[in-house]
Amino acid sequence: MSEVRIAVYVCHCGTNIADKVDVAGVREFARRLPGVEVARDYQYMCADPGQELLRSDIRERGINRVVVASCSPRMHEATFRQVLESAGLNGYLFEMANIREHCSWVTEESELATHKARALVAAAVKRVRFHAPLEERYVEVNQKALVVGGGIAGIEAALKIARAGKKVWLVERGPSIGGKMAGLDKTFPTLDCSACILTPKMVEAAQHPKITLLSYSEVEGVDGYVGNFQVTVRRKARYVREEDCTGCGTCYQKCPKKVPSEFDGGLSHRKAIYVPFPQAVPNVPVIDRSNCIRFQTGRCGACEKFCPRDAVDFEQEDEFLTLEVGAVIVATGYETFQPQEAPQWGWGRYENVLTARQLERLVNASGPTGGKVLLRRDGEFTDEVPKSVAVLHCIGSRDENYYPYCSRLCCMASLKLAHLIREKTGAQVYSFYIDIRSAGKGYEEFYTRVQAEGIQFIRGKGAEVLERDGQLYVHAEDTLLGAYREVPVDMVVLSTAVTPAPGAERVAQIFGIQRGQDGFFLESHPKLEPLKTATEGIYIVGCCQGPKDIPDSVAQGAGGAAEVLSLLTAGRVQISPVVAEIDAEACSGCKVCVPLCPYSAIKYDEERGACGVNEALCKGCGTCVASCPSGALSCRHFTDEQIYAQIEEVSSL
Amino acid sequence: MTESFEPRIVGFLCNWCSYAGADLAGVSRLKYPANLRIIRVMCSGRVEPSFILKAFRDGADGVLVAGCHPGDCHYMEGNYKTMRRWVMIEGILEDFGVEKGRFRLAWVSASEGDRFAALVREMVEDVRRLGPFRLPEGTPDQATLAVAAGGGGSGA
Amino acid sequence: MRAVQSQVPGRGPLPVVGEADLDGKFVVTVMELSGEDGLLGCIQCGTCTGSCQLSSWMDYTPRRIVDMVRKGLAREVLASRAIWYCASCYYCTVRCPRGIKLTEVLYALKSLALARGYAEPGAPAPAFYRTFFEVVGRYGRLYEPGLMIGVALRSGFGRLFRLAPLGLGMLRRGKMALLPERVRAVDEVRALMERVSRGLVRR
Amino acid sequence: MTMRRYWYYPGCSGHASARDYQRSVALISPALGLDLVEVEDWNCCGTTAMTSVEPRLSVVLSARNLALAEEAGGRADLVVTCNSCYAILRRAQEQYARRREVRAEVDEALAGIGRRYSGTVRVRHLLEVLVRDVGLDALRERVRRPLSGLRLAPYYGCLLGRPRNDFEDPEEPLSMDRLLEATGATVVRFDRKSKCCGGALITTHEEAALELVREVLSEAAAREARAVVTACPMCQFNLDAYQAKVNAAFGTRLRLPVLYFSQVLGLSLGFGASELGLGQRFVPVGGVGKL
Repeated sequence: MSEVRIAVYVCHCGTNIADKVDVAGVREFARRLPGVEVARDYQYMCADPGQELLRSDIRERGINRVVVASCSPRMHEATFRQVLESAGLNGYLFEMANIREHCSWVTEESELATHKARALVAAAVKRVRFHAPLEERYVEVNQKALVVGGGIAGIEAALKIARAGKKVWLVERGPSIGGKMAGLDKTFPTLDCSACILTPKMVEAAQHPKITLLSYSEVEGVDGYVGNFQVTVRRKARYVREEDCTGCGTCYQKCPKKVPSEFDGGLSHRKAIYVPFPQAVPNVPVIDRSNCIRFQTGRCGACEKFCPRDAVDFEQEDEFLTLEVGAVIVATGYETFQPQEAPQWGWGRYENVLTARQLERLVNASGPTGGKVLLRRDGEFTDEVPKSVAVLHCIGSRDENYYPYCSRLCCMASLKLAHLIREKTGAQVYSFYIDIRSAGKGYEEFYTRVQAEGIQFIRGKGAEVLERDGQLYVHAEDTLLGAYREVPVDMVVLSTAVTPAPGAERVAQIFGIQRGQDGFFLESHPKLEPLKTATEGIYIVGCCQGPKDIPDSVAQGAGGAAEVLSLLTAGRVQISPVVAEIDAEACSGCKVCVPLCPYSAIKYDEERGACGVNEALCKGCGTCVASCPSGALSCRHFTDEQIYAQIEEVSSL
Repeated sequence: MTESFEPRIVGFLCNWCSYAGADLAGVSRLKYPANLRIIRVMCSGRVEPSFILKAFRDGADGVLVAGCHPGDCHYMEGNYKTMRRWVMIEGILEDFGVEKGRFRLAWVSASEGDRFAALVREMVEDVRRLGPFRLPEGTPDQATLAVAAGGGGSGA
Repeated sequence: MRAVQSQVPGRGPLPVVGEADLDGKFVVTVMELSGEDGLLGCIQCGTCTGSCQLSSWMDYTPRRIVDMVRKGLAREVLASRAIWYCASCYYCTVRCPRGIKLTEVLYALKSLALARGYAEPGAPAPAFYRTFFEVVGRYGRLYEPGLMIGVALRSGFGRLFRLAPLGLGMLRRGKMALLPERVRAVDEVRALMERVSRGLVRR
Repeated sequence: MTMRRYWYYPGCSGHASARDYQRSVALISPALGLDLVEVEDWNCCGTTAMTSVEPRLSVVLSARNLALAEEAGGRADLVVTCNSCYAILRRAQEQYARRREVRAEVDEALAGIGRRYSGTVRVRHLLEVLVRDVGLDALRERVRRPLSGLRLAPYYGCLLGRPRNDFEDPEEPLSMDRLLEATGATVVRFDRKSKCCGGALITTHEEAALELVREVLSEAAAREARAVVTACPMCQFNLDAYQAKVNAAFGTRLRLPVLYFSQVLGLSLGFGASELGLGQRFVPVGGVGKL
C-alpha cells in the first residue's frame, strides 16, 4: 500500500455546525492526526466550491484518502464519492464524520459538541487508512413492473408505466379495483362525479395490453433485489372461472344468502356470491366462502345451477404465481377509523349516527337508498328525510386517544357532505369543527361556497352524541361563543380518521418498507425522496404513505411511475460493492454462516472444503461475518480493522 | 462519583433504522447528552462480541447496540440474530465484570427520533451513576478477547 | 397578590385585558401543582366542555378556564365559580384529544383558590372542603354528622336544618353512625396531613 | 372450596352510610370462596374532596393505607368496594409511580411516621375480583334463585373505569352487565351507565347534582328497569336518598330502588332480603326483595 495521505474537511454547513462546534479548533486537531496532509474548514462542503477544494487537493497534493466532517452519510456520502471519482480517486477511499445530525444539532453545550466532533473526526481519520478501493457492480434491470393495490394511485401508476410500453402486473387484494374512490359520490372541490372520472381509468387498466390485472390476489413474498425481484402472488380462489364468466349477474340474483355489504358500510345487503358494486372491474363475481350455504352445509349450489356459462367452480383452489419484475410500486391505501371503539359518538348505538363513508353511499345514486338521505328506524330505512344533521369533524383524528395526526382530507370531505346533505334534503346542517383545513387548489373557495349555503358552523368538537326521549343531541362547546350547547339533530355524520390499512404491517415486512410511528409507510426522505423506500426499487404512492386526497394520490401514482420508468429505462442499476467475502484458506468449513444468511448467498463447496459467497445475492448485512468462528469471513468496507479503528478513537477520546 | 465525570458511550447503530432514527433526532433538533459516539454498521447483526469488549477495553464506559424493531429488519432477520447473540454477549460481559447498566440492546426505528433521544438520555444517566469503567486486573488482552468472543457459533 | 390595573381602560362592558393583568407565572404554578405539563398543547376544541355534565352551571367553560390559565388570568380563574362545579368525573380527562388531565388541573385550581383565600368563606364549596379536611384530621376517617355540622357552622344554620331530615332518615336506616370512629393511630394521619398541606388550609 | 385471601378496605362509608353494602359483601364473599380481611386501622383515602384541598394530600393518605396492606404481607391484593376509594387509591399509585417529586414527598412523609410503601400492592374493585378471579361461570353455577324476568339497570358511575385502568372501559363498562346477567336477571340497555350522578357535589351544589341524579334515574325508568344497581356507596346514596328531592324539584314520579350489585348477587345466591340489608334504603325495594 502506498503512503497514506489524508485530507480532512470540516464543514460549517452555514451556521448549522459552526454555531455549535468550533470548526477551526476541530480542523487544527485534525491537522495533527497521523497521516493527515491537509485539513481545512469550509462554509458548505457539498456546494460546488467545496467540492472543487476537494478535487484540487486530490490532484495537487497527492491526497489518496478523504474525510469530510459534515452531515449524515445518508445525506451526502454518494455526493462526495462522486467528487472523488471525478478527481480520479476511488469513491470508497472516503469516510464521513457525522458532526451535524449526531453532534451540533443534538448537543446543548458548545464545548461538549466540539469535543464530540473531535472524537468523531479522529475515528473517521483512523478508519479511512484501512479503506480499500472497491468497484461498483451493475446488474441488468428486468423490464417489467409490479403495482400492488388497485386504488386510484395504483391504477394511475400502472397506466403510466403501461403507456410507456412496459409490462405491468396490477395486483389487487379485493374482488375489484377502484379502491376507496369507487365508494365516493362526488369529489371535492369541483363536485364531479367520482364514478364518472374513475370508471374509465378502471376499464383502461383492465383492458390495456401491457397490464395484467390480478384481482382477488395478494403478494405473499418478495425475493431478489432492485432490478431483479421475484414476487410470489396468491390468486385466491374466486370459485368463478374468470375466463368463462360474462358478468351477467344471474348467479347473485339466484343466491339465497344475504350478507351485509362491506361496500355500502353495512347499509345494504349483498349475496354470498357477489360483485362488490355494479361497475366492478373485473365484472366477475366471487364467492364469499364463509357465508356460502353450499360451502358451509353442502346444500344449495343455486349459482352453479343457474350459471348459463358453467363458470362457477366450487373446486377451484388458490393458485400461486411467481412474477419477475424490476421494480415495485406499493399503493395499498388506507382504512377509516372504526367508531365502535369510541361509544361516546353513538355509532352502533344509535342507528342514525353514520360514518362519512356510510353517508357517501347514501348520497350515491347506486347506493342503498338510490341517492336519498333517509332516516333509519329499527334497522330499516324509512322514507323520512332528516330535518337537521350534524357533521362531526376530527373523529379519531388529532386525538391522542386514537390517531394523533390530522387526516388531512376530512375537512374538505365533511364540507362536501354538508353541501350534499343540504342540497338533497334542505336540512339544517351543523358542522362541528376544530379548525377548517382547506389548503388546496380551489378548497378555500369551496369552503366559502358552503358557508354561503347556510351551513351552521360551530367551532367546537362534537364531544358526545346522546339520545334523550328519542331525540339525538350533539353535546359540544361553541367555543367562539364560549357557550355549552346540546344541539338536537335527526342524524349525525362522523368524519372518521384515515388510518393505515389493515395488514399494513405485513405488507411492510414483505416489501422491506419501514413504517412511521403513525403506522403509515415511511419514505426515504420526507421532502426529496417522498416515493422511495429504504429498499431500492420499491416505491410507495398514495395513502399507504399517509392521508392524501385524490389529486395528491394521482400525482403520486404518476410520480411512482416516473421512478419506475427511470429505473427500467436506464436498463442497468448500480448495486453496492459492500458484500461479504470468504478467505477460503482460513475457512474451516464449519458452515455456521450458511443458515444465517437470509438471502442464501453462502454455499458450502464440498470440493474445496470451504464456504463461498455469491456476490450477486449478498446484500452486505454482515451477520455472517460476526458469527464466523475462524475469522475467515469479512465484509467489504465494514472490516474488523476498519471498525476497530473507529472503536479505538471514540472509546478513548 | 465526581461531578465532572463524562462517560464515553459507544453506539453501534444499524444503517436503516437506528442510524436513521438518530439522524431524525438531529433533524428535529432534539437535545441529548454528547456522551454517545455513533459507529454505523449496516445491520446490528454485524456487531461482533469483540467490538463491545474492545470498546470497554479501550476506555468506553458504556456500549449501546441498536437495530430495527423485530420484524422490521432491512435484511429480514438480522436483528433476530443479534437478539440471540446478545444473550451470549451479556454472559461474557458479566464474566468480565461489566455491570448490567453499561450495555444495552435497543430497537429504534427510523421514525423514532424522540425515542432515540430519550434512550440516550436514560443510558447516559445510568452509566454516569455507575461511574468510570475500569477493566479488572488481569483481564486478557484484545487478541484473547477476540478469540473468547469471536463467534464460537455465536450466531447460530 | 397585588392588584394590577389594566393599561387599556375598558370603555364599555367588553372585557379588556391589558398585558399587566396577566400573570405569566400562573400557568407554571398550575402545571407544577397538578403535574399536568401538557396545558400548552391545548387546541381549544371544547371536548372538555361538551363532555362535562356541569358546564351549563359554570361562568366560564372548562376550555376557557384552560386558556385563562395559560394566558395568566389568575384572579379571574381562582375567583370563578366554574372550578367549584367540577364533580371529578374525569370525562374531560378521558376524552381530551391532547391527553390533558384536566381533572388534575381543577384539583390544583381549587387548592390554589383555597390557599390564596379566593373563595368567600360563606360559599358552600370551600366550607365543605375545609370541614372535610378538619374532620379527617380529627378522626382519621370521615364522620358524616361532623361534616354536616361543620359545613353548617361555616355556611349558616339554615343549611343544617335543610339537611336534618336527611340525617334523621339515615339514622333510622342504620346508615349513619352516631359516634365517630377514630383511627387508633390518628397521630399518623395528622402528621401526614400537616406535612403535605403546608398550612394551605389553615390560613 | 379453596379460599382466596384479599385485604379489604371498606372505606369510611363502609362503616357508615353503606353498612348494608358491607353486610352483603360479608355475606356473599365466603360463599364465593373469598376471604376478605379488613386492613387494620385504615384511614380515609382522601377522596376527591381532600384532593381538591391539596392534590397531594390524598396521595399520602392513600399511601398509608397501601403501606398498611403491604405491611400486613401475604402478597394479597387490596380489595375495595367504593368507586371513589378505588379511583383515589389508584390515582395515588399512578402519581407515585409517575411523578418523581410526589414519590419523594410520599416516601419522606411515610418515613416520618415509620412506614414504607414499595408500590407492590394491587388495588382492585370487588367487581373485578368477582368477574375475573371467581369468574362468571363459577357465579352462574352457584346461583340458587335465578332472578329471571327482573329488569335491572346497571349503573357504574364515573370512577370505576375513569380516568383509566386495566379493568373497565372508561366509556362503556360491561363487568356489572355480565355479572347481573349471570344471576339470571335481564339487563336493560343503559346509555347513561357511566355518567356522573353528582355525588361529589350533592352537599355543595345540590341543585346541580339533583339534575344529574334525575338524568340517570329517568333513563333507567324509561327503559323500564325495576331497580338500579350500583357498585359504589356514593352513587347508591345519592340516587337513593335524593330521589324524593328529585321528584319534588322536577315533578317526576321516580320510584326506583337502588341496590348494590352484591345485594342482587346475594339474592340470587339464596340469601334473604333482610340479611342482605335490603331494608336499609330510602326508596323501598318492594317486590324486588321478595324474589
